[in-house]
Amino acid sequence: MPPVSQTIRVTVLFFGRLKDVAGHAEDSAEFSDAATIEQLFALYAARYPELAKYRSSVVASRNQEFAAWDTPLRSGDEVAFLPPVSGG
Amino acid sequence: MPPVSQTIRVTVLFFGRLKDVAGHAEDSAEFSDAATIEQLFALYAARYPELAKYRSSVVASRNQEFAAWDTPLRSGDEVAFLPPVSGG
Amino acid sequence: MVTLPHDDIYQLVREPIDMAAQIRLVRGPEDGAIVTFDGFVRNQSHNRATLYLDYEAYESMALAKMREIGLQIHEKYSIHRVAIVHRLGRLEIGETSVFIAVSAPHRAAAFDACRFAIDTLKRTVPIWKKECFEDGAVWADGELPPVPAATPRAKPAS
Amino acid sequence: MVTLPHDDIYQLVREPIDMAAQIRLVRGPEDGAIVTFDGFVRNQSHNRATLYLDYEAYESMALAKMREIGLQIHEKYSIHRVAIVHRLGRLEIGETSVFIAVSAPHRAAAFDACRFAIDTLKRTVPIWKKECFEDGAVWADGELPPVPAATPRAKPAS
Repeated sequence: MPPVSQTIRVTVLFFGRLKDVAGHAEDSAEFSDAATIEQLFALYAARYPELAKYRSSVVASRNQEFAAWDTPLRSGDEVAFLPPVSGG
Repeated sequence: MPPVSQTIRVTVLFFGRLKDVAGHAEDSAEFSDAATIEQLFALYAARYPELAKYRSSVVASRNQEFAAWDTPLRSGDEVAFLPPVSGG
Repeated sequence: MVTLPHDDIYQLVREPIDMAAQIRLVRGPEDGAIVTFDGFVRNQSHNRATLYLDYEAYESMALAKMREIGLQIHEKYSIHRVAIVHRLGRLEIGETSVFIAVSAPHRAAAFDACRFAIDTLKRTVPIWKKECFEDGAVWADGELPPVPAATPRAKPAS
Repeated sequence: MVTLPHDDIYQLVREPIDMAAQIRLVRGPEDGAIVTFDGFVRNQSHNRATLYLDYEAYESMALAKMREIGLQIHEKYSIHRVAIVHRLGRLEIGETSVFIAVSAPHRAAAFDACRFAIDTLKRTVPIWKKECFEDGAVWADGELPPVPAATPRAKPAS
């Protein structure tokens, strides 16, 4: 049997001021091995250093549900990084 | 000097079920001497015996303000007998 | 002592209440929140089917008490404007009998004031409803307003 | 588990919200009370004159969270229907950004549910507003939604 591909492809969304910092609202990311939401954020923080400053005031969602930072990613997931909400 | 007249004339209003029991909404009453709201009610309770049954579930007002039963009447007062309120 | 804003609204009416108009009237540019209470005629009372209601009021006193509620909520809460409108006469199922709108810069005050207003109205404003059923009409159970137990002036110190 | 009534309303819109229409839609003959919350654009923020606001949302998740609030208030309170409508895009001073209407047989449940709904919306629904002033625009301060601290699935027992 051929080795099972480990490639994980996720959609990544940025909102509010995080969208301004990242410069775009939507991206897609690929991992060749298991990864968590935390690792996904670190990937973008490395690309956009200012993003790292917001880490403590960001929450993440996975498939439209708030998710812990150690949540493992699955291929096809939609992950969003959300600044403090201010609707209403 | 002539004796000062003691006559006290008040307007009396009945609302809700008290109006039904008294058979009218408005009346006027006269006292030849000092009287209280309690005495005014007693006057009508004597005239309409069913009214007496409501004494514990009636509040009185004098000139559009809730008033204690021992409030003395003054000529020209508007006194109302009010059953439990049910607005809203 | 707070003076009542001239643009507060206290009304007894015999026509349907235009709620959108009241909301517009209490709305100010410095506000951020309006809480409203819309009380209307239920289709039953104590499991009997209601046909309609008939409201009556001691009108002059009812308006005075409604204004007093406005004064109280201006004193107790940081609100901007209030509208309290009660309808009288015959009301059909679903028709609004009382409408209260309170505007405020922040929502907590608007919620607290609106709730205080309707709770106090139901205890203290001299308005009565007669519930009309297929087999007759009865005056609704109500609440006895709190009244001073005795008048100090009636007992002068001897 | 309560199933959501099909006639509850959860909407994100880009046009002015017709509040009177929402009130009509939540009104049922077995109800007696509707409490509404109308949140609209104040003319200032932190003592700076606001020109207008610009709202954006993570729309699919915002709608899911609004529905979740509806489910919660149906579970917690004896209410009939709820409408939660949030507007997005550019809003001028005085325009309604969020409108919530809750109908119930009795007023206490309607007040409690409406207040819970707006309080929860402000903490958990992914919507953001940018405040536009004469000298620039800033994202408004907001609240960080509560999020699970760690995922149990990520730590399988070894």
